[in-house]
This record gives sequence, structure tokens and C-alpha cells, in this order.
Amino acid sequence: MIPPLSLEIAVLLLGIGMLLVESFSKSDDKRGLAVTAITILTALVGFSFFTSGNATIDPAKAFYSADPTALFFKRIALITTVFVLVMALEYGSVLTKFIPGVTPGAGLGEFYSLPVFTCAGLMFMASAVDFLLIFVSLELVTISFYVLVAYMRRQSASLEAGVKYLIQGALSTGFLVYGITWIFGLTGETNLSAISQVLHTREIATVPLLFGIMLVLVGLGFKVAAAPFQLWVPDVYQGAPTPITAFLSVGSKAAGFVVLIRVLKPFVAVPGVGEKVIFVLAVMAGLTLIYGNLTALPQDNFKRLLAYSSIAHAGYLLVAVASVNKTDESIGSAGVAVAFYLAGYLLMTLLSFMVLIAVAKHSRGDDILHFNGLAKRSPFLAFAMLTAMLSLAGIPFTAGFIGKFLVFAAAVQAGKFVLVGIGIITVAAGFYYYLRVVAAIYWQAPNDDTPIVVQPITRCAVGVLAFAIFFFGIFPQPILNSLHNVPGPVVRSAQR
Amino acid sequence: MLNLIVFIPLLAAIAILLGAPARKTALGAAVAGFVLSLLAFLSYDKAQGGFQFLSSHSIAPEWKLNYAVGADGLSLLMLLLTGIVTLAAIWVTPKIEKRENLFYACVLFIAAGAAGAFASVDLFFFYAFHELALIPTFLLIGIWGSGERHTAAWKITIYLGLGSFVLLIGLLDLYLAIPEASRTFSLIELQRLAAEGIIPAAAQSRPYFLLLIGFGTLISLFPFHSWAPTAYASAPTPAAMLHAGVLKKFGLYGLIRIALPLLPEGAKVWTDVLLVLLVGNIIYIGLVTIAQKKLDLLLGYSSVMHMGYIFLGIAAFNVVGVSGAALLMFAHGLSIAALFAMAGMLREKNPTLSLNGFGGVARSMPWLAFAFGLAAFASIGLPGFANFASELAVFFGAFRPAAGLSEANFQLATVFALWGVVISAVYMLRAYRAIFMGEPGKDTTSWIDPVKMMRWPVTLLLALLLIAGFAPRVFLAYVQPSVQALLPK
Amino acid sequence: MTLTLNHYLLVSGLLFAIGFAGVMLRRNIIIIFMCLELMLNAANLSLVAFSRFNLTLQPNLGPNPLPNYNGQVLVFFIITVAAAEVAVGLAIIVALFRARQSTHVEDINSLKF
Amino acid sequence: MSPFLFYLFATMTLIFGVAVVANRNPVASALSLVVSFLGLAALFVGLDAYFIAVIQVLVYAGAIMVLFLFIIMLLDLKAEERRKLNLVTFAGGSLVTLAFIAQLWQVLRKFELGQTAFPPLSERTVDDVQNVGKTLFGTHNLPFQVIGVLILVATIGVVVLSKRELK
Amino acid sequence: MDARFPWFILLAPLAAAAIIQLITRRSRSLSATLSVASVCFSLLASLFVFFGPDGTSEVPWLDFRPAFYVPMGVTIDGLSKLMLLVVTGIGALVHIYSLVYMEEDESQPRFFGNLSLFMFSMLGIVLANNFAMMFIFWELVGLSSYLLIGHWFTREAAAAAANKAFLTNRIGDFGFMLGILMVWTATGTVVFSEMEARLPTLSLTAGFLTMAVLLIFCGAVGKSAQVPLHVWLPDAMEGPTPVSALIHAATMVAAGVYMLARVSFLVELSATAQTVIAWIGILTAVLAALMATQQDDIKRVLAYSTLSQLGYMIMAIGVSAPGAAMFHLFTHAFFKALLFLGAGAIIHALHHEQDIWKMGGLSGKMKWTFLSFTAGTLALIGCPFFSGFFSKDVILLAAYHRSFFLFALGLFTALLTAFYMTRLFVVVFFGRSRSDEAEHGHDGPPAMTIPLQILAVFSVIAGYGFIANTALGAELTHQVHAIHEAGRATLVMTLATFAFVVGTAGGWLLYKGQAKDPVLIPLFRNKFYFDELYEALIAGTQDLLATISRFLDQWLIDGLLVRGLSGAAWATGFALRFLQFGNLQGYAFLFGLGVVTMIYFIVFR
Repeated sequence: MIPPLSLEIAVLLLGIGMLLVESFSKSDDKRGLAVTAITILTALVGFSFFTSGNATIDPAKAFYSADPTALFFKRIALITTVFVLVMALEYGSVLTKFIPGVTPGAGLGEFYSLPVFTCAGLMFMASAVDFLLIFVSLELVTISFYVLVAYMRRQSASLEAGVKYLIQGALSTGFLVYGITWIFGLTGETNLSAISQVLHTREIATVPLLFGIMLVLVGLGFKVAAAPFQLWVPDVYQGAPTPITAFLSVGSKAAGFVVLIRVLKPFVAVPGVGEKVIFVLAVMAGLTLIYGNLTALPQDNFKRLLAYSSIAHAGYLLVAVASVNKTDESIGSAGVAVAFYLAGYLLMTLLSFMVLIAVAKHSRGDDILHFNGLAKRSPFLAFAMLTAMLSLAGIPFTAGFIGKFLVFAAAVQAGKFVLVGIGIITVAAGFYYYLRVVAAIYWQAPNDDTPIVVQPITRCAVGVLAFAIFFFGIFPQPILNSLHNVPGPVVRSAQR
Repeated sequence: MLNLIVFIPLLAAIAILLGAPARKTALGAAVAGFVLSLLAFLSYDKAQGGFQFLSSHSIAPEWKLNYAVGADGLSLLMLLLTGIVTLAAIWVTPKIEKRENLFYACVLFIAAGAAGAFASVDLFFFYAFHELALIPTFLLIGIWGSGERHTAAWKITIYLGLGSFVLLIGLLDLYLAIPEASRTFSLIELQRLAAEGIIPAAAQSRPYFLLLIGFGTLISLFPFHSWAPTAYASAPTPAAMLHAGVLKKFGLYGLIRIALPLLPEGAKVWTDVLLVLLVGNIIYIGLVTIAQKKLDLLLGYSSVMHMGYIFLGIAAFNVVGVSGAALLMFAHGLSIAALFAMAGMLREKNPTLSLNGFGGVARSMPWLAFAFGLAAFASIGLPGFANFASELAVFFGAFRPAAGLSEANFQLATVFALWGVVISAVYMLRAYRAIFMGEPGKDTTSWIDPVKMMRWPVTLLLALLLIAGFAPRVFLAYVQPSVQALLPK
Repeated sequence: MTLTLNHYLLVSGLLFAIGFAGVMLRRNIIIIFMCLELMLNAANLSLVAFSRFNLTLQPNLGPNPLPNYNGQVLVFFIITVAAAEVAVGLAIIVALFRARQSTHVEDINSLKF
Repeated sequence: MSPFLFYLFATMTLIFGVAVVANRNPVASALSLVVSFLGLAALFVGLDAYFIAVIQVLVYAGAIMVLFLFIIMLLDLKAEERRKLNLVTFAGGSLVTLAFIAQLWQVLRKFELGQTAFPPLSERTVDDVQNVGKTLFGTHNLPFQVIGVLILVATIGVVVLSKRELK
Repeated sequence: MDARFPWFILLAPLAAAAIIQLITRRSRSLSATLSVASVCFSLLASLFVFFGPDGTSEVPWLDFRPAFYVPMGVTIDGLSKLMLLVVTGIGALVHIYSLVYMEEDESQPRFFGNLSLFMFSMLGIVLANNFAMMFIFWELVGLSSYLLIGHWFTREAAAAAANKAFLTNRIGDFGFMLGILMVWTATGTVVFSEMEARLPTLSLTAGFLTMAVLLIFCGAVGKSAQVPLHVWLPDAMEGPTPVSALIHAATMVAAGVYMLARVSFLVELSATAQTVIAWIGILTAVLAALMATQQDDIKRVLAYSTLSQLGYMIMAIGVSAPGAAMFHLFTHAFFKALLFLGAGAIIHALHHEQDIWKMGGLSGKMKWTFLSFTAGTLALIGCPFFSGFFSKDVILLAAYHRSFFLFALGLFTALLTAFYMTRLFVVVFFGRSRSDEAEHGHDGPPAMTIPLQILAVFSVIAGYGFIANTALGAELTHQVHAIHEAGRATLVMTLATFAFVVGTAGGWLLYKGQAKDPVLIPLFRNKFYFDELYEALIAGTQDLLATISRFLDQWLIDGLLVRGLSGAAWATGFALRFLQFGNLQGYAFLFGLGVVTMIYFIVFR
């Protein structure tokens, strides 16, 4: 058995190794670097199944937990990074146009290695059970994203996105820190288990506690793109290099949710506080659903559309988070719903971004109309996109459907019928804007007839993702197994 | 056997997408599906009853989720309907000019979805299979449709997506209303649990309401109907046939299969509302139908209207009414499919299908006039066709509904329903007269009947209608025990 | 009049509010960034105060009461992170200035709707 | 800490904090920020957090603010010319700020434990640096390592973003 | 004889219809032969059955016992035996007649196919042993009537008439079905015999019974074209004349009377309903007779006369004299079929000229036709010693026993009948020929005249005891005798004869030698404006409602609800997009606003 921390260490070593190789190698071709990273990260996904738990550490003193949830989200981080690197490979030629460089491959090495560090940060986030580690790893992720978003510094959109992300990200960090301060001050602890114990043993003044929790929620809500703290998302997503947009929308969100669930866990059980926290989550979920889905309706830019869709999915995830309940059974449980939803979300979002990169490269634009007649230009990509859109819209036999199924099961179980009602409307809205892409692909005639060719590795990745969407849409059990393959509690962090 | 029925069209669709010859493969799959469903129908052991041809594969043991198929009399009837209509739909498809492969694949996906939904004895797959048809419909109407095809495609897709989502919520609510220990997705298990009254009466009202809205939208229950007419009017012929003929029956099948046994008390709460809505279907939509000026819209609205009768039978909650409703589902499926098939043939002559653009067609196309007449009279419930026999059962069932339901309300609804029979005669005869009777126009005289090959599918549908009309007991022998088993004791 | 924890918290909160107001009111990105630093420092002040007053919140004090050093370590981390953030942030702002010759927020709104 | 000193430094911190926002000239803002930070450092001392106070002066008032000033100079930022004051923004921003302060006031009023005076401290507080160091390198080793990675990433980031021509 | 034998009577025409439609559609002669053969077979079989025993044979059709059970059953009793003879007998004659009449029609096979379908349906009504089955065939005769009226479908008038007939009947059937449902709710069965047995054991309220009977009567009102649903019958004359003779004179329109006679046990239970039935009947009789006096189309005159006679029969039912009704039905079938076929012969000879004012002087040119038509006319107008005289007399007598007003109106109708038939007779057969076609009129071939002659014979003798008693069977004969024995027979007979004399004389005097109608009464000529009234009614209610509904559907449900809601969602999205205005400061402000608001709601409330 591998000690769990070694996964992160391996990733960090990989990142440092890549930087070293990048610095000292003479070759201009950085592709090998990315391919190596992809290989190693894929291998690490495999290794993650052989890690041992950390049962010996006292949870009240630990920073780091290797429970199944953590492992599950580590895998999500690793897999996301793998596909982001594949996208980065495909996107490389576009990227270099916007970086000032003397050699053709200038800047690519760093572009391939920074996501690896981000991945390490995400993995730390997945394991973090102490506000300290949460803060630090969150900042690791955020700061590397500042760099990555603004990476194409000859393109003003990328820089603008970078600045917007920077300012708003820092603002949210400020609130997060201030909130942590209050919670720390009131409980005297930063460790979540310890906080939980304190909350159970002592009376804590409710108003300041709620104030602190709210501030933390502001910070975390920003990270997961929950309304009303979602305004950064469309601008940043649109401006960032597309692989990074994908990374933001999957990796950052997944890690944000695992942290959110972990942080909320001690508080939802506290009488007088728990109900209010759940209520505020429900309000945020409703707002997020409405904002994300309805605003996407008139959207013509596909990348921006995906940004709104990302907000929308944050809404569904929040519905699940707000539906925390006592049941331990799989269906109707919020934790499982969040985890499964994120796994499905990973597949379909990455797939759509991957196709977007391929199409945008050839059509010189990322509006929906650039997808016109894709079915003629590349039936394979068209079908892949169809798969992604179906899954995002939540059509059965796709992973996205099972995710929605579980989310709404949790909501129904928790009796959150207002949210369910909003969800129904927004799902319908989702049908519209996702199928607009399908309509463009299949209904319309292509603007130009040149076939679209993609690199073999991208093709392979697209195939894998599309297959996985259907596979997990029909056989969800592997993901469920992965959620609790290690002895110990299932993803019950959201539950008491 | 049932697995084959479900997977043959699915595999054929995939094969076609991968480049197999489109029409031949599709037709082959349709024939195979029809023969298999007929075989299943005939080899069902009525003496033994219950679910047969069971086969089950575990999908998610943790959720007790299985891919499980099986069929009782009711589902076999629906499968038979699927088989026939699929065959007819694929058969009557004219030459497709663009992207033939995608077209046939879409049609087969719809067929597979319908077959899967009817064959599933697992709640999850029952739901999921139905949704399989959604996107192919979207593509079929959007690419190969006529008229305002894009609007129609959007409307049907969003509307049905919305409806099926409400349905999903309803099913979840139902599922979660069962005590945790006995939760299961298996329809057979659920039926057994229902007999024990597993869901407390107080908890039945909300899931039933959700199911009613959800299924109702799929069935085009008034006032959730407005997707149907435009979609049917715009859809290419096979899509309209499959959708109006088969897929729409999914919702009704679901109400009978799920809501009836599991939520009898919930049903009672909403019966009066349902009665009002179904009278809306019959009278209001009937009147709207009268005002239609185009054949495709007229048929579309008429198919919406006829749903009211089926609802009436289901609402009556007794063997007579529900069995009648089930048979009416079958009959309506056949007749509307035949009508849409022939509307498709007319559309080739006159693309607008505007009723003013015809006249005296019976002279130039006597076969079509004859066949259309049969289908039209079947659809307005003339004796001799299955529609009449089943409507009769529905009326008698509804006139004396199950105990605990308001007899007076039902009788009032039946009065309206009977008046609907008059209304349906009005519009159907108007249409028939406008198209086939009267002075032949300049264009119409040069038209000729479809070739023999193309007549077979319609003939097949009509023949079955007649058989079921003359000997409804042959089919009721399948339906009645199933319904009896589903109704609360 | 003795000093209480609330005094410190009030100062910290006011500082936080001032920073926040700056973010909302100023239009120069660099100044906005400075205001963000102000907000982080406000949090630091609270943390240190809480860390110091930690003792009053725990009635069962040991024989040798100490401040809660966890809070101070957190302050240390915040300062470090802030430093890194400022470095990266200023790099981005410089790059932006090079591209647009402006650090004015109203000049960077090409991405919208 | 005597209340007088507290009030002095608190006022200083706050006034210069306001000055950061209110000054039109970026350089003046930056310098105000330095002063505000120094006041804050003094408050830290008053709270017996000597190590943090030192760090505050060295890192914040020293390094970070120098960086700010350096950049301001580098970009040659002039005082913000008097663009027409966006009344809506101003009013909205002020309102939100005031509302936040009001809420904070309420929270503090409800926070009864916060109204107690300074508790006594053990003698070992003089080993402040040692205590912080032990905590930092002992129990808080893991986050500390992560901070290292963070700085590495930030370094690479700054290089990538600022270097005139990448090789 | 096996009790299942009558099935063959029923199925032979069905087989013929099916074979013609499906197989021999191309062959004219084969189709015609098949059809005629099937009806002849049915006639022979009916004769066989007639002299056989009563009995019932049934197979289950819809079987939800105990809740609901509909068998397909044939029942043989006095009533159905009589009807069998009438239907198959006249049917056979009309079939034979049609061989000539439809000889040149291009879709003759379709005609015969539909005719056979009609025979099947009509025999189904006759043989039905239960309400549901009767309803089934009831609808089917409606269908075949529709098909036959619309035989010449390219004529707009025919198409319109066919639709009108079907729809009017459907309205009647609406009530009929409801009535059946009501009776079923009370008795739990649709089988006549069981119903009859159970009814006395139930204590049903008078209101319920009246309602049920009147609803069932609705069916008869539609099928037998009683006021106010009579409007379809005159228009139905657009069909080929043999069809008019068979369906719209002799058999189908009498089905209503037959049905009421079949369920007379039920009708008897409600005096109120009976009164209504009687008054509807006599009202129809009078109104139709009045309208008939001013019609110019030979077939329309006969059609109104049919209406009028049907009114008599219905009235007879209403005055508890089903025997009398059936008697009149029996005689009427012969003479009215005869009159129609005769008219058909004239029309045929005159190349489809139907206006009586373009005829004239045909008595010499069409000798056989003239003679048989005379017999028919005399029978219809109640000339003593002709069949119609006897049957009408019984009805009048029965009416006299019930109510003087009914009787008086009946007598008046008899007078009018004599008047308008004399008018028709005189104008068609006497005077000068008023058109070229009329100049060249001539008798048809034997296949045409022989049926006329046969019918003429029956028109004369059908009223006499030896035939009538046999045909009516013991029970009905007994009923008729009972009416006679109730007294005043002589008085009524004298008055009837008087009416006949006055009417005939009036007609003769007024129309002898006239070249055009000397009397013009717009009200009668325009059929009391019923058509106009209904058209206005349909336009004012149904079509208006349909338009309104369509409008509502398009603008309220589809427009406001569906498009409106989706549009609202879109618009909300569009509006929300403006939050995303790209300004960092604004975002920060909104962020702060969000924070403050949420803190307010969560922490302080």
C-alpha cells in the first residue's frame, strides 16, 4: 500500500522535474514533456487505488485526510489534469501565437507544468480538513490559476480575464480569511473535527458564528461559482485559454465543492445554525440555478455559454449540498450526489471543451455558429459534442443524467420542493441552450466544408470521454465503488 | 426474446450510423422486431399470466438497480403495437434525399426507446428508455421536417424534456415515499408491494400529482398539449407515426403500470381535476380541431383529443375502464399511425396539406380514399374497428366508476366524452370531404395511388384494427388479467 | 475603561470595511489591489486579537496560559500568501498596462454579457 | 497595552486606511498604506504578537509595499484625473460599506464574550518567536511545505508573465 | 334448425361486401352478382327462419363479467322475423332493380359493395339481442348510408348530404348511447331479455326512467329523422334512387321505430316519455306533410312523405301501440319502396330529371310504372282497401284512444298526404309532357319493372289479415286486434276515408292540367327554414366556439402560457445578462451587495 501523501508528492516532483527539464533541455518541442506528464498522471490515477488510509492520525489534529472522499476527488483532479494537458497539447499552436517568444515552443513548457502544480493544489484541497491547509492549498490553486488565465499576454482578453479573476479572487480570499478568523476566534480551533467537537461541547454565540460562516460561504461560494458571487465566471472563462477554462470549470469547482462540503459538515448539525446554513445554501442554489440557466439562454458565444452552464451546474450541485439529510442510503444522499455529479460533470465538460478547441481552431471562432454543420465536417467530433451536450442537458444513459437523478433524489428526499421546482424550469432552459449547439451541428449547413482533423491523442481522449459518458450513464457502479473502496465511511462528509 | 426486441433496433441504428446500408438494415430490423414481438405475443402463456420472458442484469447492486425486462399482457400489447408501427413507419418512408443513414438511425432509436420502455420491468430503465426517443425526434423534425420545423422541434423537445423531468421528480417522490427498507426499482416488486399498501394514503397525493403532470405532458393532457399538434404536423411521416402512435402511449402505460397500483388514494384526490382536464382534451381540443385548415394539424389535434378518452378510462379505476383504455391505446396507436402514413402520402402530392388544396381525390386515388376512409372512421370510433370496442368499454367503465369515486362527476364527464364523439365526426368528415370528395381540382386528377409495395404497411395497420374491432376479446384476454392485477383489490 | 476584544474586532472590522469600500469605489486597479491588502490585514488583526484573547474563551486554562499560536501561524501564512499574490498580481497588472496603457477598470471591459 | 496607545495606533491605522482609499495620487495611497500597516504592527505588539509584528513590518510594510511603489513608479501612474464621479457607484459602494459596518456593529454587540478584558498570560510569551516557530515547523509542517510550492508557482508565474521574450 | 342458423343471414352480405371491396373491385358483373346473390340468400334464409322457431344464439364480444358484458347475439322472435322479411325482401328487389339502374355507373362495384354492407348492418340491427350490439349496427347503417348518399362523391351536394346525414345521426346516437348507459347503470345488463326481466324488480324513479327513455328515443329521432333531426333525410335524396328506396324509405329510417318497438317494455314504463314521443311523432308527421305540399323534386316529395309516415309510426309507439307502428312499418316499406323505385324508373327514363314540373303525361308512355305507382300512391294516401289504409287506420284509432288532439292532427296529416300525393301524381303522369325528356319517357327493362310489379302487389294486399297476421306474428297481431276491440273503429275509419277523399279531391282539382305550381307558400317550400336555422345555429355555436377555442389555443395556451413562459425565461436571462456588464468595480459592488444582503437575511433574521 502506498501512503496517501505520496500521490501529491509524486505530482509535485513531476512538476518540478518538468520545470527542470524545460530549463535545461535544448529541444524546442515541448510536446514530449506534456505526453510524459499525461502518462505519469494517468499512472497515478491507477496508483490511487492502492493507497492506504490514515486511520492512525487523530482527526482532531490532522490537516490531511485520506478518506475515500479525498481519494475520489484526488482522482478527479488527476483525471482533469490529464485531459487538460491533452487539450493544452491541441491548443499549443494557438497559445504560442499570443506569447512573446523567440523560439516556437517558448512558454509552452511552463504552460504544461503549471497545471501539474495546480493539480497538486487541488489534491491537497481534496484532503484538507483544517482551515490552514484549506487556505493554503486553495491559494496555491488560485494563484496558479491567476497565472494560467492571464497566460496569453499578447491577447488582451486573456489579460483582462486575468485581472478580473485576480481582483475578484483576492476579494473573495479576503472574505474567506475574515470568515475563518471569526470561526477560529469563536472556537479556538482551525481543524474541522476539532471545531465540530467544540461546537458539540460548548455554547457558541450564534450571531458571530453565523457571521463567520456566512463570510466563509462567500469565499467558497465564489470558488464554486455560486450566485450571487458568480459574476467573475463568464468573463474569466471567456478570456482564459480554453484548456484553462476547462480546468477552472472542472478542477477548481470540484475542489471547491469538496471543501464546501467538508467545511459545512461541522455546522449543519448545530441547532439554530444548521437550519440557517442549509437555508442560505438553498437560496444560493436557487439563485445560481436561475442565473446560470436563464442567462445562458440568449448566449451566442459557446465558450461563454459553457461558462454560464458551469454556473448552472454549480447550482445543481448546491441543490445537493443544500439537501443534506440523515439518510445513509445511496439514493437520496447528498454526498453521493455531489460526488457523482462532479464525476459526470468532469467528463462532459472536458469533452465539450476538447471539441470546442478542435472546432475553434479550424473555424477561427468559438461562437455557436462556428459549429454549424459540424456533422458534415467531422461526424466524430459532432457525435462527441452531441454526447457532451446530451449529458450536460441530462438525458438518460449519460453520466449527466445519473448525476441529476441523484441530485434531485436528494432534494426530494430532503423535501426541498421549491428548489426542485426551480430545477425543473432550469433543466428545461438547459435543454434549450445545449440543444442549440446540437441544432447548429446537425440542422445547419456548414459555413465551410473543410474537414476538421485533430491530433491522434486528442481523438483518443475525445473517444475515451464520450465512451465514459455513456458507460457511467449506464453502469454507475464503478464510480460508486470508487467512492468507497477504502474501508471507512462513504462520502458522508455532508452528512452528520 | 425481449432483449432482442429492444436491442435489434438499437444495434441496427448503430450499424447504420457506422455505415451499413440504411434502408435495408432498418427494414430488416423492423421486420425482425415485428416478428419477435408477434412471437412473444403469441407465445405468452395466458393461463399462467403475470410477467414472463423475464431476464435481469444487475447494473448497480448498491441501488438494487437492474436492467430487467419482462412482459405481461399489457406490455406485450404495447410491444406488439411498437413492432407494427415501427415496421409500418420504416416501410412507408419515402426516399430520403439527405443523410439517409442518420434518418433511419433516428427512427430506429425512437423505436428502440419505445420498445425498451414497454419491455422494462425496472423503473429506472422504464424512464430512461423513453428518453432515448427525445433527441432523435429533435433531429428528425429539425432536419427532415416540413413547415415551421425548427419551431416545432424546439417546442416538442423542450416541452417533453420538461414533462419528463417532472415525471422524474414524481417517480423519485414515489420511490422515496416507500419505506427505506423495501425500496426497489423493480416494477414487479413494486406491484407486489402495492398490494400490501406500502405507501401511506397521505403520502400518495403529491407523487400522483407530479406523475399526472409529468405523464400528462408526455400524453398531451390539456393544457399541456400544445407541443403535440405542431410537432406532428412538422415531423417527417415515420416520426409522426412513431410518436403519435407509440411513444405517446408511454405516458398512459406508465399511469396504468405505476400510478394505478401504487397510488390509488392519490388518484382519488386528483380524479376530479383529471376529469376536468380530460374533458378539456375532448371538448376544447375537439373544437380546436374543427377549426383546423390543414390536414397535418388536424390529425395532430385529433390525436391530442383522443387522449381524453384514454384518460377517462384510466380515471374510472375499474377493470372495464382501464382495460378499455389499454385497448384504446393500442387502437389509437394503429389508427393514428395509419392516418399519418397516409397524410405523408398526400404530402408528397400537396406539400402544404392545406384542406383547400384538395378535392375529389377519391377519383384519382381510390385506394387511398378507401384506406383513409377506414382509418378515419376507425379514429372517430366507428364500430368494426378496435377504437369503438375500446371506447365502448371506456364509456361503460366510466359511467359506473370504481367505488369511492364520484359517480355523478364521471357521468357528466362521460356525457362530454360522448359529445366528443360527435365533434370528432364533424372534423374528420369535413376533412375527408374536403380531400376526397367534391369536384376534383386541376392538379388532383393527375395524381395516382401509391404503388402496391407502399400500400402494405397501411393495410397491415388497418387489418389489425379490424381484427381487434371484430374480436376485441383476443386482445382483452391479454390486457384484462394484467389490469386486474394492477388494480387495488 | 479597559480594552476588550471587541475594540480590536471593531478596528479590524472597520479596516476591512475601508478596504472593501476602496475596492468598490476606486477605479485604479493598483489601488484596488492595495485595498485588498488592507482587507487581508484587517483579518490579520482579528486573528491576532482572537489568538491573544483565546484564553478568555477557554475557561479551563492550564497553568501556563499562552496565546493560541494557531492563529498567529495563520497570520504568517496569510502574509506569505499575500506576498505571492501581490507578486503575481502586479505582474499581471504590468502586462495589462503594457497591452492597454491603462490600469483603469473602466478601460478593461471588453468581456461582457 | 494601555488604552491610550491602542486608541492612538488604531486611529492611525484607520485614518491612513481611509487615506489609501481617498488619495487621488497612487503614490500617496501607497505611502498611506505603509503607515497604516505600521500602525497595525504596533497594535500587534500590543497584543503580545511580536513575531507577527516584526513580519508585518518587514514583509508588508517593507517588501510588499516597496513592490507596489516600484510598480507605480514603473508604470508612471499619474494621479487619477478627475473623471466624472460615478454617483451611482459612489452611493452604492458607500451604502454597502455602511451596511457592512452596521452589521459588524450588531455582531459585536451580540458578542458578549468579546467584552471581557485582557486575560493574563504566562511568562513564556516572551518566547514568542520560539513558540510560533515550533508551531510552524512542528505541527504545521504540511501547510508550510505547501506554501513553499505556492511561492515556487508564483515565481514561475511572475517570470512567465513579465519576461519580455520567452525562450 | 340450429339456433345459430340466423348468423348466416347476417354474415352473407358482410362476406359479399368484404369480397367486393377487397377482391372483385375491378369486376363490375362479378361484384353485382355477388351482392345480389348474397341478398337473395339472406332472403331465402329469412323465409326459412320465418317459419322456424324463435330462439337466440350469442357469442361473447366484450366480456368483463360480472361488471360488463356485451355479447354478439342474434335473436329470432316475432318482431325480428317481420323485420327480416321486410329488409331482405325489399333489399332483394332493390338489388335487382339496381342492376339496371346503376348499370352505367362507373363505380358500380363500390355501390354494390356498400349496398351489401348496408344489408349487413341493417340485418344486424334487426337481429341484435342487446343494446350495445344494436348500437354497433346502428352506427354501421349510418356509415353505409353515408357511403351510399355520397356515392356520387364528386357532386358537392352529395358530399354535403352524406356528411349531414352522418352527423345528424351521430347527434341522435349521442343521446342513444347515453340512454343505453343509463339503462345499463340501473339494470347492469345490455341484453334486452335480461333487461326486461330485471326492470320490474328495480324501483327506479320516474325521472330516471323518463330521462333514459327519452335519451334512447334520441337515437330513433336521429335515425328515423324526426323533428328536430329530420333535416338530413330530404338531402339524402342526393344518393342513387335505389338507395333512397331501400335505406331512406323502407328499412333504415324505420330502424328507429323498430328499436322502440323492441324496447317497448321500457318505453311503457314512462308515461311522460311516451307523451313526448307521441307529440314528436305527430309534429314530424304534420310538418313534413306541410313541407311536402310545396316540393318540386319528385324524390323530395317522397322523402317528406316518408318523414311524415315515420312520424305516424313514432306516434304509434308513443301511444303504446308498437303493434300498430310495426304494421304501418310493414305496409309502408312496400309502398314507399315502390314509390321510390317508380320515381327512380321515371328519373332513369328521363335521364336524371327530377323536377316534377318537367315531367307530365307519363301515364301512357310508362304503363307499368304508372300502374304500379298508382298502387303505391293509393296505398300511401290511405285509399280504402289498400294496405296503407288499414295500417294508418290502426294508428289513428290508437291515437284516438289516447288523445283527441293527436288523432285530429293525425287525421289532418292524412288529408295532407292525400293532397300532396295527388299533386305529385297528377303533375307527373297527367297533362302535357313539359320537357323533351318527358316526351321520350318509356318503361325500363324487366329487371326494373318486375320489382315494381311485385311491390305493387304487396302494396295492395299487405294490409289484409291473411298476410299481415302471418307477417306480424301472433303477438303483434294480438296488439292490433286489441286496438280495434277498444272501440270507435268505425268512426275513425269513416273519418279517415273522409280525409282521403277531401285530400285527393283537393289535389286533383287544384293541380289538374297545371303547368306550374299555382300555390306558393314560402314557409312550406323552404321547409320551415330548418336548414337555415341550423346553419345559423352551427355557425353561431359550434363554429364560433371552434374559432374561439382555436384562438385561445393559439394565443392563450400556446401563446401566453407556452411561448409566454419560455419567452419570459428568455427575457429574464436577457435582462440578467446586463448584470454581466464587464466592469470590475460593478462586479465588486454587486459582490458586496450580495454579501450584505445575505448576511442580513441569515444572521439578523
